[in-house]
Amino acid sequence: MVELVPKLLRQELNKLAEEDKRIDGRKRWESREITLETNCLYNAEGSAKVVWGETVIYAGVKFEVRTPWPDRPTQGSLMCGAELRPVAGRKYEPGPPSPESIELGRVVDRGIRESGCIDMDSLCIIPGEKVLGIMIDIHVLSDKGNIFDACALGAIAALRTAIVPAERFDIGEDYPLSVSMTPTMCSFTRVGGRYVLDANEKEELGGDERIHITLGDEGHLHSLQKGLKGTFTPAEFDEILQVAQGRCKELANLVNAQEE
Amino acid sequence: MVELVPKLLRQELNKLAEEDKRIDGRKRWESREITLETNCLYNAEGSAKVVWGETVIYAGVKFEVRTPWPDRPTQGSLMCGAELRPVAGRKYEPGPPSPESIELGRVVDRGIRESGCIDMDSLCIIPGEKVLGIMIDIHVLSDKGNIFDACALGAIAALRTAIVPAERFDIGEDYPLSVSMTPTMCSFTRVGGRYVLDANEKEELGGDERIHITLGDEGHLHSLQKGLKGTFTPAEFDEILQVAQGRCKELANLVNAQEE
Amino acid sequence: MVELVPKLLRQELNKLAEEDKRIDGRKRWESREITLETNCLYNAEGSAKVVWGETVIYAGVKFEVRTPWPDRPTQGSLMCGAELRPVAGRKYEPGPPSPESIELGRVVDRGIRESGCIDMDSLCIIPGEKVLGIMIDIHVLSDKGNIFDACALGAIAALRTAIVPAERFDIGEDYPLSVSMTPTMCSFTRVGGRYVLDANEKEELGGDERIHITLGDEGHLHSLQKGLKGTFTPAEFDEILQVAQGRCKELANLVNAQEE
Amino acid sequence: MGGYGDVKLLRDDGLRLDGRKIDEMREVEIEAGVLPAADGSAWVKHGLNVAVCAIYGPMEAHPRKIQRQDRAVIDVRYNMAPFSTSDRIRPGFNRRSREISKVTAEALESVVLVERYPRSKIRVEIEILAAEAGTRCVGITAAAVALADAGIPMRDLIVGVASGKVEDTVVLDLDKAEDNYGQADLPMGILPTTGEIAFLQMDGDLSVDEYNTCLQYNMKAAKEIHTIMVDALRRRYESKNGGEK
Amino acid sequence: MGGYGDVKLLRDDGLRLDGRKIDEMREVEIEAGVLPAADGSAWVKHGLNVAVCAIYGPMEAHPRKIQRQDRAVIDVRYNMAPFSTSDRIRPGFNRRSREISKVTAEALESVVLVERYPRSKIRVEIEILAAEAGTRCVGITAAAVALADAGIPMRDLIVGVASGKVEDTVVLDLDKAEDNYGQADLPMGILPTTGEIAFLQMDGDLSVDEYNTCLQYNMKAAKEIHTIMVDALRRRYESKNGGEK
Amino acid sequence: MGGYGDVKLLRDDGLRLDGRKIDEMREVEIEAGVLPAADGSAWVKHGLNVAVCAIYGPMEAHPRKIQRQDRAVIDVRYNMAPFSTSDRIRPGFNRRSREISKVTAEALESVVLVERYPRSKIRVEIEILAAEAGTRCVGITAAAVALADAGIPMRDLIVGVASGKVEDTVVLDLDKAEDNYGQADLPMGILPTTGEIAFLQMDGDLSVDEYNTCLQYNMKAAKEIHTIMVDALRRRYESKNGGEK
Repeated sequence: MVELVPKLLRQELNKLAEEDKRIDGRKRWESREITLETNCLYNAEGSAKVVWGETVIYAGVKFEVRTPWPDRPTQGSLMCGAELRPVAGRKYEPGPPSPESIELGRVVDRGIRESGCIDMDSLCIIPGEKVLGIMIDIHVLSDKGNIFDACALGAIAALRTAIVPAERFDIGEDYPLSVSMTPTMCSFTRVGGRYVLDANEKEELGGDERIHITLGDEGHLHSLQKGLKGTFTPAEFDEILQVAQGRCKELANLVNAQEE
Repeated sequence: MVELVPKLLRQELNKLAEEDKRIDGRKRWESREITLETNCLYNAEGSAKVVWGETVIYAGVKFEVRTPWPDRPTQGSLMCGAELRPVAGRKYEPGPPSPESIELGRVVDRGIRESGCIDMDSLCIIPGEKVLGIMIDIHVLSDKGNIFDACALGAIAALRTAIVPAERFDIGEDYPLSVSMTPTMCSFTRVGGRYVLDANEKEELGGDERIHITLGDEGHLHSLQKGLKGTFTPAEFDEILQVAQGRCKELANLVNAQEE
Repeated sequence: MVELVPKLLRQELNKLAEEDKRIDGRKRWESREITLETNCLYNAEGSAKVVWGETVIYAGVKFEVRTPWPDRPTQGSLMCGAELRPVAGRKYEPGPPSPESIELGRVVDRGIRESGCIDMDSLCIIPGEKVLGIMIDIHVLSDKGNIFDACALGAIAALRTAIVPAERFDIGEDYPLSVSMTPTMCSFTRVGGRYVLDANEKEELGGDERIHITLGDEGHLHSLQKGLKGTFTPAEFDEILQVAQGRCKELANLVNAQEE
Repeated sequence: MGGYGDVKLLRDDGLRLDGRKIDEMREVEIEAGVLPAADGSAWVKHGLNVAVCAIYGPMEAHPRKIQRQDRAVIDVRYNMAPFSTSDRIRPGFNRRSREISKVTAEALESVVLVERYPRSKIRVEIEILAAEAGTRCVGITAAAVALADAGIPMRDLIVGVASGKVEDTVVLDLDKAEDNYGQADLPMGILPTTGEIAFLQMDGDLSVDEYNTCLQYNMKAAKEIHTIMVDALRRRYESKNGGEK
Repeated sequence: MGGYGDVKLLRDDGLRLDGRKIDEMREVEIEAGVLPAADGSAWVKHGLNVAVCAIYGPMEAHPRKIQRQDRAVIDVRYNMAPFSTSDRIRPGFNRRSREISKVTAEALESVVLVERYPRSKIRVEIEILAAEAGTRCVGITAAAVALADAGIPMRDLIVGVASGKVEDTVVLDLDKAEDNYGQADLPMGILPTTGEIAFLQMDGDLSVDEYNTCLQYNMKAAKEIHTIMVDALRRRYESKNGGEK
Repeated sequence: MGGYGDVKLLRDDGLRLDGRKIDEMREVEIEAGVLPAADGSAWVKHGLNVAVCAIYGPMEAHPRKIQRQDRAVIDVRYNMAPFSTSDRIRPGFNRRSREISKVTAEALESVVLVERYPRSKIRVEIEILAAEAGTRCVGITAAAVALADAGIPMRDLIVGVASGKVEDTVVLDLDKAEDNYGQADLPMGILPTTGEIAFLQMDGDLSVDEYNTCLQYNMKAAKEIHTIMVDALRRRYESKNGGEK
């Protein structure tokens, strides 16, 4: 039953693609509207709410003081996790973290971590004894497509506006966390045979594989991930990588505007 | 199939209620017979067996020596848990703790904890280093109705007769745990439209919501809980609270008689 | 459906048994061919691959440095676990460890542990502070019958060829683990009414209870276990115990030959 | 209740540390229809607490064994986001959240006309995004508004409210400090039209008289919050039918 | 087996620390029908061990995939109460209890006439309330009595018994110290009428001769306990049919 | 990527620490049909990595809810044996292995003709027995050979390969030290016949130019490994049909 809908939807998407159209009227490389709000939650040391089309996510940053790993006595840590709880949509079920939520969290995590935007040595309080641990938790509240990009945006925005609660930890005065870069993610989904930017939930349902690209300030690649059934050619990748270069800059500007 | 029985049972209970009768012949505020035995298990530092009508439960107290929480360096701890394992009745299934068993344990726990009958500071051995932890575990072996009151009775009886195994912990001679009050629980179930005391398993099956009231020595309220589908009015609550005042005193006397 | 096969198989096995034959042509006390290879895996400090007929298992030994138990300050520890993961056969399913895999691991563990072949005091590094922990993990890759004997063989072979990675732990130079005995296991399954040695997967499917016997160098019993539905008489046990005495010596010789 | 320590919670002028009167509640803001993926939803800010609730259903109840022949089951998940508390909490359910989910579901079953949807399930997802004492009550309020937004018939709304005791004085709507250092807490789920009680918990120490004062404060607060709930639903209705969507 | 240390377990007079002879078992008390909610039940005190067993069924086996077309499955849970041991144990199953549950179920399947109840399940709930060495055997004894109390047909009872070795001497029915510091333990489940063995485990170090002595002691003990089991079942039968219930 | 520390990974002569050239891969050995219990299987040694893969199916997909009306589902478990790494890892899945299992399954679904087996399931069990960097790629190679050994129709094989960056130099097929201290890793699953990409992950820091060099190295390696895969399958076919089995 459930599977009949995608079949019809797939036909419709194929037909639209032939005319280079999308189901909600957008252009192939056009994104939905994005509203970003930071510093919106009591108790979180950094927080962001992203409304991306009809997709809604929250990200929150918490800190902890912990003992460093013996082989890295001066390094703090960063951890990013995402929850796809049943609140996010009809298809989500309670239970242990799904492969989907694990992938989401790990892809966002890698994009931030590998950009090097957090200097792990700057999180040292007393070498070998105390370092800061940063934990970014992402909560998807309404999944209407492209949660990856929304979550990555919320995570970096919450991080860039986070205040280290030094007083609470008895290590001096509160201060803003130092974040040296604004890595952002740009995802593409194959719909009607060709890639489009920022697929909505219908395009995801009737589409194929997707590619997630995270780029840093210099346009360097920090994380790639292909998801779902399907293959792509090197030439296809070249095309979307170029689109991503422009789009990631715009997203970074959106984040950086929050800090002023 | 299973649900036809409650429907017929419910009709019967309604009819009986019109004549102010109960299915086992008891009066509205009459309890079943209770047998309480303490100190009945090797290895438990305090133990109680409660036979409450045909309901059978055991409670056991164990102590441990542990490190206090940093923000409460002189305070020990108390923890009370209940298990509703498959032994207790045909309807109970193996698996992780059910919401029912969690509720049971937590309601009993709150009644004891909030009465203040254990002075947490009296559990200190060395401030900031060692305190006693008290663990009360309740095991329901035969559920024939009103396990809440039976478990609360067993828990406080096991606690009031517990011996701190100080020798085993190398902290002096064994001594009886100091417990300054005897909080007891009294539960009411709506059956045939009106509340009755100490429902048996048929009244629970064909009844509605229930209210659990834990009272301390002064008749003060220490824990309240409404369970199951249904609502009540403030006037109804006033009536059962008054019944509970008398009944809880009787239960406390039963416990206190064990210590002589 | 699944259960029809065993019924026919059982009839066939019964008929063969009447003529003192086995389904694959072996004699009653004849084992399948065994290939044992040790030291075959990078990263494992001891390893063994056993091909026992068409049954394939790997065993790997790892060491850790840990704090001893307070009541045994000079003693190290040994732990042996087995995994029956879905790779092992069509009937195995993912999920938490099954009772079968727990039994397998514990029976192999007891045979090695109770033989006393590891002197726990020899694992002490600094009394009360640091001892070695030995962990043997067994991985069943292809179950075509009698995994118990194959796993026990692999475990003791991996152990007897293990090298303590002392340099990695900063406690001197690497050295071979000292193992003073070669306990081996010999299992019997009731097939067609009488016990046979080393049942294959068809004999297990159409057979009844089995008995696992672990013997040490002196022919002493170190572990016994009866599994599955069925009973046996003391006289039956006497007979298989005598067969086991001879067979276990052969298996021990196979292991000991690896070390040269 | 914490109930220990010498923390002063009432000022010399009789007001509370945050300036409220003893029978004054924290500010409450409500918005309905905030989550497009859900069949109904609500956002409630109560003091510094933030709760969001999504409704899915009525839908077929499965696994089969949870089905009821004569009614819908209400499947509530009360969950605190990891960043909602001062110390981060590990994702996933704990004993506290399971108990709250259970009694909240039972309270909602008392007002939803569950017999209209035999064999079905209504999912109620309560997410606490920021916690400042009293989150179970905020969650109940959010759930009632979200159920109404989803068009699910109820015989009344439910309002989550709490009173308690600090420094031997009964006060309405404990905040974080009052919750940590107070002597009792009495959360209730009240049907604003009939005054019936569908949700009741309490811990601490209350005399019968003190209980009655708490009850009276809770009833008063329920009426105030009810007005805000109705207003949110009216705004949502107007926005839907005003062509915005 | 612990098997280490210099703990003396036999006295100079040849008796054991608690005064028993080497082939003497601890005192055993049995009562049938102690749990009204169950279809059959038993309480066994063996030394200071206390085990209780409840039987539910035969009932429909579900989930479907555990069903057997030609027989009942026996679903055993052996569980130690948190307060049953010197150090409290966390509630829930561990590897030890899962293994014991498995081999106990297999032993009981060997005597219950399972083919009489195709597609059904018999639940056997063994709860150890106090543990003083030998609980798996006490559990088996309790299960056999409880099954009989439930009226489930069996071709024989099973008796749980154990012998072992301490200070190089074979002794019957190890107590706690003997279990902690002894050299071997051989628990068995014996069919008292036929002398067949349905349950067998062993660990430690036993020569073939020592094994045979253990076997002989176990057979003797099985007969003694069997008498007590039968007596408990007779009392239960008389009480049921004497009109008390 | 670790990416920190001053570990030297390239020698003065331009070769790598283990003597390989920058575009040279580690030695690869493959054997098909190594696990008799499975419907298809393969053993791959790649450097010091050892991976084994077993295929079961196509079989009926259950539980029912995972069934697809129009195709088979590919159920992959990528698992590291506890002894496969320098520090023992606890048995059972972790977040890393779950993610790899997911994306590996999706890659294999891209080549298996899944629409030939509606409502069915193909189980792919990848077990890493020894890990020396690059295990996800070795697992993909093993899975492709094992699927072919099981006779499951595919539109192409997949080859798992990786390139990366160390000391600002792009190198093919990172070994353990290069993985620990390098700057980027780009694992891919490549269809050797068409050059399509079915598996893609990357972390670290790569410019667009560096990405393109990595891609070129990966394509070259895929061809080399493909030859070894085909050879293993040919040997297996000959041994099966040469009467050995």
